[in-house]
Amino acid sequence: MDVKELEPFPELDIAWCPGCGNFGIRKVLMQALAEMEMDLTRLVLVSGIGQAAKLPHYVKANVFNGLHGRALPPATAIKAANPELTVIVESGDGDMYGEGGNHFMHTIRRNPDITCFVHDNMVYGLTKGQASPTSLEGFKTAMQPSGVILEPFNPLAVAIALDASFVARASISDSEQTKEIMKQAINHKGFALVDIFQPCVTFNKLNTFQWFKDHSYYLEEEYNPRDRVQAFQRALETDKYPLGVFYIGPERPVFEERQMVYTRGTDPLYRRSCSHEVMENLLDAKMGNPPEVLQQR
Amino acid sequence: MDVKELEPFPELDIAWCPGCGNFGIRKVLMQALAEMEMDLTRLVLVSGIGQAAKLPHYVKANVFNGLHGRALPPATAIKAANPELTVIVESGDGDMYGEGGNHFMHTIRRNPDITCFVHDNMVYGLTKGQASPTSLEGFKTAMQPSGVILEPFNPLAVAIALDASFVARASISDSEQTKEIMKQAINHKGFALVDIFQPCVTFNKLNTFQWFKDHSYYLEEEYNPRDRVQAFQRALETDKYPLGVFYIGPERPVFEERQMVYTRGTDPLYRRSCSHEVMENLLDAKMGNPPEVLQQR
Amino acid sequence: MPQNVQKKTDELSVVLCGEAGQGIQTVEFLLTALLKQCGYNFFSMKEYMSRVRGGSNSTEIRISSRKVNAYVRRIDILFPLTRAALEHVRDRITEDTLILGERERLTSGGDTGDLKIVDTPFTALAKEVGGAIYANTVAVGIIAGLLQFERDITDHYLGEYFGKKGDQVIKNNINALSKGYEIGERLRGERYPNLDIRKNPEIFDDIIVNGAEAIGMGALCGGCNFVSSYPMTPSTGILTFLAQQASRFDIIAEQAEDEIAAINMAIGAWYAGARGFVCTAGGGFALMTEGLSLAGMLESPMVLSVGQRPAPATGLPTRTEQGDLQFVLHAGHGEFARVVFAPGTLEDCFRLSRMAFDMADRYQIPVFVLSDQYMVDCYYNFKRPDISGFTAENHIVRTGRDYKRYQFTESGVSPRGIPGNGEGFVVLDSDEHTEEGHITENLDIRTRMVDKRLKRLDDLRREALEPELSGERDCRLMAVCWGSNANIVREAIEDSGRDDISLLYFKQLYPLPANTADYFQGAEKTVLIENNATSQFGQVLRTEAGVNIEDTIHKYNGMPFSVEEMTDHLMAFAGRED
Amino acid sequence: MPQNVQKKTDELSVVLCGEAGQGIQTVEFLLTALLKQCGYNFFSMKEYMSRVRGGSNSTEIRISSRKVNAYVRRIDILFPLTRAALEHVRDRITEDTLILGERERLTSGGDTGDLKIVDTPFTALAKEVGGAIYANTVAVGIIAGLLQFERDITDHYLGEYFGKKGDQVIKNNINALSKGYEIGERLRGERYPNLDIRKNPEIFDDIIVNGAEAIGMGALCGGCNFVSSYPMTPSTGILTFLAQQASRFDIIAEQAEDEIAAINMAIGAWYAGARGFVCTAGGGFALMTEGLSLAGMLESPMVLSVGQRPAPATGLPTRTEQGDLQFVLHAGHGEFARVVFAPGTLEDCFRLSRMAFDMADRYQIPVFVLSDQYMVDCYYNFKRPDISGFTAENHIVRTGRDYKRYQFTESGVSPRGIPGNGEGFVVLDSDEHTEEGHITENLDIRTRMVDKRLKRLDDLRREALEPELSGERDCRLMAVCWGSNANIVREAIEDSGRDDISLLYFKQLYPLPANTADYFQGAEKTVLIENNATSQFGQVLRTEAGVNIEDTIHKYNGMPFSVEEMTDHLMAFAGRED
Ligand SMILES: Cc1ncc(C[n+]2csc(CCOP(=O)(O)OP(=O)(O)O)c2C)c(N)n1
Ligand SMILES: Cc1ncc(C[n+]2csc(CCOP(=O)(O)OP(=O)(O)O)c2C)c(N)n1
Ligand code: SF4
Ligand code: SF4
Ligand SMILES: [Mg+2]
Ligand SMILES: [Mg+2]
Repeated sequence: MDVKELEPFPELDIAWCPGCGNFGIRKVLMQALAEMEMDLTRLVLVSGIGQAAKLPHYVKANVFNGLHGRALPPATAIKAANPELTVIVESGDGDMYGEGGNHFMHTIRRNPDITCFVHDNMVYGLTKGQASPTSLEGFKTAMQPSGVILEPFNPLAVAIALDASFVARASISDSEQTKEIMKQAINHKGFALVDIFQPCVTFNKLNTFQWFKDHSYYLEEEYNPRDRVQAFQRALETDKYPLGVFYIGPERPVFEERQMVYTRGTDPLYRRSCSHEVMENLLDAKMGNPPEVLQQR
Repeated sequence: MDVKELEPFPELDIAWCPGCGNFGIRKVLMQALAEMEMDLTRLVLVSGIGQAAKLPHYVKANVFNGLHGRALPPATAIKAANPELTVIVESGDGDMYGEGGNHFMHTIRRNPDITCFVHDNMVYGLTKGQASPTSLEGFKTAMQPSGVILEPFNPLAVAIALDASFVARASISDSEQTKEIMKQAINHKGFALVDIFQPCVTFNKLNTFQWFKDHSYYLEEEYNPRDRVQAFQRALETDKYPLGVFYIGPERPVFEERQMVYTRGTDPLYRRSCSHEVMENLLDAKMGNPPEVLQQR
Repeated sequence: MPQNVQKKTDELSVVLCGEAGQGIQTVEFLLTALLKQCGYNFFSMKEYMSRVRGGSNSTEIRISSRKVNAYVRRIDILFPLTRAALEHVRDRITEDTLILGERERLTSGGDTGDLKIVDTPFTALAKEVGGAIYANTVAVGIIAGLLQFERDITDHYLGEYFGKKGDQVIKNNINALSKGYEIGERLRGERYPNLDIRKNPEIFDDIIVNGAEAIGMGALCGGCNFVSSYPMTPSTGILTFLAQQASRFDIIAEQAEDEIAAINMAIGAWYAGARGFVCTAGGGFALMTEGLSLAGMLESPMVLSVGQRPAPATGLPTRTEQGDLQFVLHAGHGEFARVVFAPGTLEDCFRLSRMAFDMADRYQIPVFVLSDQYMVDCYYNFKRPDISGFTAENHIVRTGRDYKRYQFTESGVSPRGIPGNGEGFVVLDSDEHTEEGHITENLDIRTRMVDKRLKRLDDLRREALEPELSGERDCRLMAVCWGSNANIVREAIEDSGRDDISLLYFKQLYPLPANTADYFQGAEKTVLIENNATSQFGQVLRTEAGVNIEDTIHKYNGMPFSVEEMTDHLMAFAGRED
Repeated sequence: MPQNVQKKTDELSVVLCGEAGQGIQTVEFLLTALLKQCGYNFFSMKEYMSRVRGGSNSTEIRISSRKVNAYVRRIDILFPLTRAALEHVRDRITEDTLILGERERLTSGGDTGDLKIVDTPFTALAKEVGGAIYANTVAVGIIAGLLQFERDITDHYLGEYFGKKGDQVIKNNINALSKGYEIGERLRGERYPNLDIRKNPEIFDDIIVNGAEAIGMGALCGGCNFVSSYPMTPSTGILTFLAQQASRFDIIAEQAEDEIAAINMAIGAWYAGARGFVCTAGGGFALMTEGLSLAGMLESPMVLSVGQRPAPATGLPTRTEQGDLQFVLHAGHGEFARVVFAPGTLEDCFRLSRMAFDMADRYQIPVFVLSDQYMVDCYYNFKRPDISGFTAENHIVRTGRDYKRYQFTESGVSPRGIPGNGEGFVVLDSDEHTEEGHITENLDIRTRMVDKRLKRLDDLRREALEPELSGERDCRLMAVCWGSNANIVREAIEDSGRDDISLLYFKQLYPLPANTADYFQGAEKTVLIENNATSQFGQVLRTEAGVNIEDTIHKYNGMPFSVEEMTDHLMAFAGRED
């Protein structure tokens, strides 16, 4: 499939700043999807609000662009309501780990078969430069004039602590590898998190393209992503941040598979309807005859 | 100090079920406070909603019994507004890790000098027996008739991933040790989490007193709680759950200490007021004279 | 008292009161099932504390010839299980109340004063037949004897009910029932010689569900196949009911990590073609208001069941109130259309919940089913609904290549496609958007989109359910109420014996039909009855229908109105009969 | 046009339009500062897209003899920085608009049609004096020349302003200003021979702050010493303003992880004796409604600044609207008292924000400062407030041994203690509680506590701020508005030249003073003006004051009303002058 097929319009007005790392992520995502020959009509891009979260508008796909911080709950539900769809979440560090932190944790526990790309620019871009959960200590902003005093959020360590199914980090300074990691994440069955270093050229003068290059390196080839404790240890490295697939959890059924409804067939919910027979049976059970009355009320 | 001084009323009507593990936690907490000779008028017990969260009503102290899931934000603010107070949070597994999950993560990042006791009964007690984040896979309830399908939340592993200042687990089946851990937590400077196994005799027939006894043991004496990776590794053990202090993070200033306001004196906020002089200076700066206009607008 | 005696001959109000966990529910289950089996109309309501064990809870079971589906204060027969229970309902006890209890237990805390307790040794009798555990069945037996239940029915039922526990248990239960039956028969002779509660053969075809189940079943009939919620009294029952149907119905029921996740999941589910549902209480709904606004912007269908309880904040978690109407009406930032139903009968719980899904889907709006603790917990026998005509038709279209989710149309509603069902792309955006669903800052489009989202209110008003009028428009007093007060006010009017008092029961609270004001033309006086302190529906009537009701009746202590106090209120407002 | 020419002699509307990040702000800063230095009244407003770079944003700067603090559509002088900018404001350009731009740049996308651009080679001129970077100063110079700013003032200012950058930079800027100045002087001669904008020496003592700063400073004056919020347009400015004061004022400013944390933190802060504050937009407030209800139940003071923007959901993040009033009024489950202020001038932003803290503390309720994007972003010179009389008195008591947080009192308000300040214990509970603050299920206490929480509305009504009437009650047309429309409607009425149109500006929206209806007695016609689609304040007037206004003026495309369109609207409603 030609990448051009993923262009949504002829003359797209992209609202990102010139030079923004998001352009690279968009390009790489489109390449990955093209190489995977993704059926676009069955692709759903889900996002919250932020610069990163605008990405779905710039790719030809079904789009659910919801609320700030709330990409994962609809994404989980979309996949559960129709497992035939491929669901990819595009989010920012504030969107996913700040406002959306609780969903981040509990979606990992749920383990739906969706992919979650977090454009991690260590700042709130859209709202013009406040600290984000991943901002480094001491990072100064208009809102944090004496610098950030909170411990930076370590998304990989937390995901590994939650036994996430797939945990990786990429840096858009390396498109080729980022593309491969993206493909691997999309192909992975289960919840896949990829935290992607993305320079915000306007509001983050600390974590620039160069900084990300200088402060990252790839996990060695022989690295074994099946070792949870080792993955955790590597996730703690911050002198230089390792890139690559940190952790692949033990195989376990995904959220949607475990729903009773799909033990009765694979049809998505929209192709089913309430059976009169089952309903009549339920009404029968509500007529006060033993022993349902005890069980049901 | 005599424990009796911590009794709030002569005839207290405690709403817990007979045999509930919460009675033990209350007793041990009161003992710990008594042994510490706590100044009760400066003690604030903060809680959300749940069975555990009722505890503050049963101890003589200042009480902030707020919303379900929202104990940590007010607790953080109370300590910040008046660092002279001792702030202890009493919460349940649903309250803290479910509804309150986002605050759990970000409060750890903030590192206020407060103590957080989570009564972990692996179930929603007050709402009559639904699964909680810590419920084990397969645990059956009215709401989860085919058993829990989510991965249990591992509070210790997550706290360690977030580099929490103090991370421990206790089990109320051993009052003596629990008391010692509580005291250590209260004395610790920085955010201290103690997850306390607490049997719910009514709605959790799986994780009973006996079960907690059979499924736990203490970390060895020579265990070093300063090793984060090892702490993580031990936090993953679930055949038998280790008890004790898992992790003590590197020393770092607490949230309230880092506020500019306390660099100008230790007075709590209520003993300060807006200075007219500073205000007049600010007004001066707003008169359009250079160069404030540029910086401020 | 005279009037009471008259009434009593064709109805009985039985109240069980004791600690949480003391087994009231077992008595209640058995008794109501047997009542149904024997052909008696009944009504049951609960009031309980927010605790799992201890405290004092009570259940009222009314047995009657005519259908009476409302809470009465009067207690004809009281089974107090503890001394505290007696105190708990003391102010409902009158001379006519028959108190059946174990005197020793009830006087343990001191003398019961002027309360005359008919000492009834449940435990002793139970032990005679096999153990204290059968005390509950003895209690059931008393009512059975009083009403002279057919013994073959009771014994057959006990046989089935305890079937799995073996013959000995069955036998002991039957014997226990007999012990009670004897007492009941004796009491009938002594105290209720004129008791004549008519059986009604028609009720054999009735169903027995409480409000929570009725709402849940209505939802299932409305095609609900996805529910995501977070437990909260009084709506947990709806959620668990639906969760338990997942083994039979094609429904996904998920306990969300919080209410925010719940509503955002449900919106996602609708987007993907499911019919999503959330059920919560006022406090949980507070966390959903941003999601509600999202539904408004996305033009996503959504059904929300909000069960009210006394607030603000945690309030009285297990009690009842109608204090969240204005919140539900105005929740969510910005302006968009919605519908609010407030069922006042179990039949309406079922019917309106079903309709809610249809309305939500057709108009692509959020629809509320607003109930309260009293409504979801009460139950009575009512006609089994005929579901043969229902189809939960999905109002979705197959998308074509040039599909536009927000195509401008005359009605404001655009054909709704879902991803993966057609060649088109379905693009939803919480920002202001173009017809294609893409983010825009075009100010003209903005205006048109606002109009589009609000336009459907015209149709919604046209389709709005009219209030239910019982009695004449031209009347001395029009008693206006909504939701769960319907049956209470209805019975109070009947009890008043006055045919110049009419009932106007609103089951749709917003939008109101255009002719709403007409209902108020003929009444000499109008009174508005609400379970809150600030006349919240009164404000709706004023702004939506231009109707201004000065006289109001309020209650906000956490309990529903009783029929008796309502009768008193109405009589006071109606004044002397002309 | 004739009328326009007349007007133009004592005022100018200058508009800068270009991409985000193109330096409009630098021109704006310099120009407004110089205007102030030279003694000119000015007003500035912005409209901008939700993007950090690119797009088309514009800033309007009005310079005038009389104070005019409202948005006009008219553009006298336009500086379009890009071709797209020209398109962006095209429908505001008339024959009288002087367009100053670099022709080449503006025609790059094709001919500009009938738009006459006065080619002004900013860049070339800037390069002459030292580099393209000085183009902004050239632009400032044009207005300086046009208005004949005293050069010693301008040059002194530039010297200070660029002081740190060294003499060369200062010199280049002065030269750049001269280049523009020449153009300006020439234009004055050619195009504005009669221009006569009076200076006003009094304004030297004025301050210049925008709405966000005015609210923030009011809060500081009100004793605010704790702010916890989550960034959200249009309220981020308030938050960052306060954060930046932490180095001077005793204030803790914390960026919360979400809005839920924000409000719960602020409530905790009040509990511990601080004065907590949250600032957010409608969508962020949606996440605070549960916390609001908590404040209601705890009887905790709370101040909330809600900045409205077009909704639902994300809507138009950087635009303006008045669409959240009903939400703010009814948000939170259950019933409790609140106050809603809606400042319509910067003076009121300051004043009401200060008052909000006092009201919140005295009445132990949540108080809202409801604003919008237009209000927080606009700024003008206004009288420096005299703060000498203000004391942010803490209404807290030292607790005694038998302290009861919720002691019943006549007014409903109990003395508020805080932990650690006295011998007593301060117990707060989100459940219904006793006077001591402990959880209770006592139904009588429940009723009394509801009454207690609502009782204070009587005093609040008595203390409510009256609407501000400009003109006579007996008038042809009463133009009613609230919040940020105040100055717009005021100027529109002035422009209409009619003294039979009066302005009624509400700055407190709830509760309304008892005499509200009186204001509406004398008007022949009344029209209600709101920046929303559904007349939200109209509903308040109906339910709270029994005032029913049929005629309404709406705008909801994301822009404020302009003075001109408002004048047209009012003239249409007022009809011919008698
Ligand atoms: C409930 C809510 N709160 C706040 C906002 C404002 N807001 C929009 S995006 C954003 C943060 C964006 O940061 P991030 O997620 O890191 O995305 P980025 O722009 O950096 O890509 C905020 C605070 C909002 N839209 N909704
Ligand atoms: C916003 C909100 N959602 C739901 C509830 C209902 N609720 C109260 S406590 C609780 C869970 C309690 O579980 P946990 O925190 O584990 O405490 P436990 O009772 O087990 O001690 C729930 C769901 C509520 N009060 N508020
Ligand atoms: S502000 Fe930063 S993240 Fe946003 S578009 Fe610009 S460079 Fe990218
Ligand atoms: S329900 Fe469980 S947690 Fe709650 S009081 Fe009873 S035993 Fe304790
Ligand atoms: Mg970011
Ligand atoms: Mg629990």
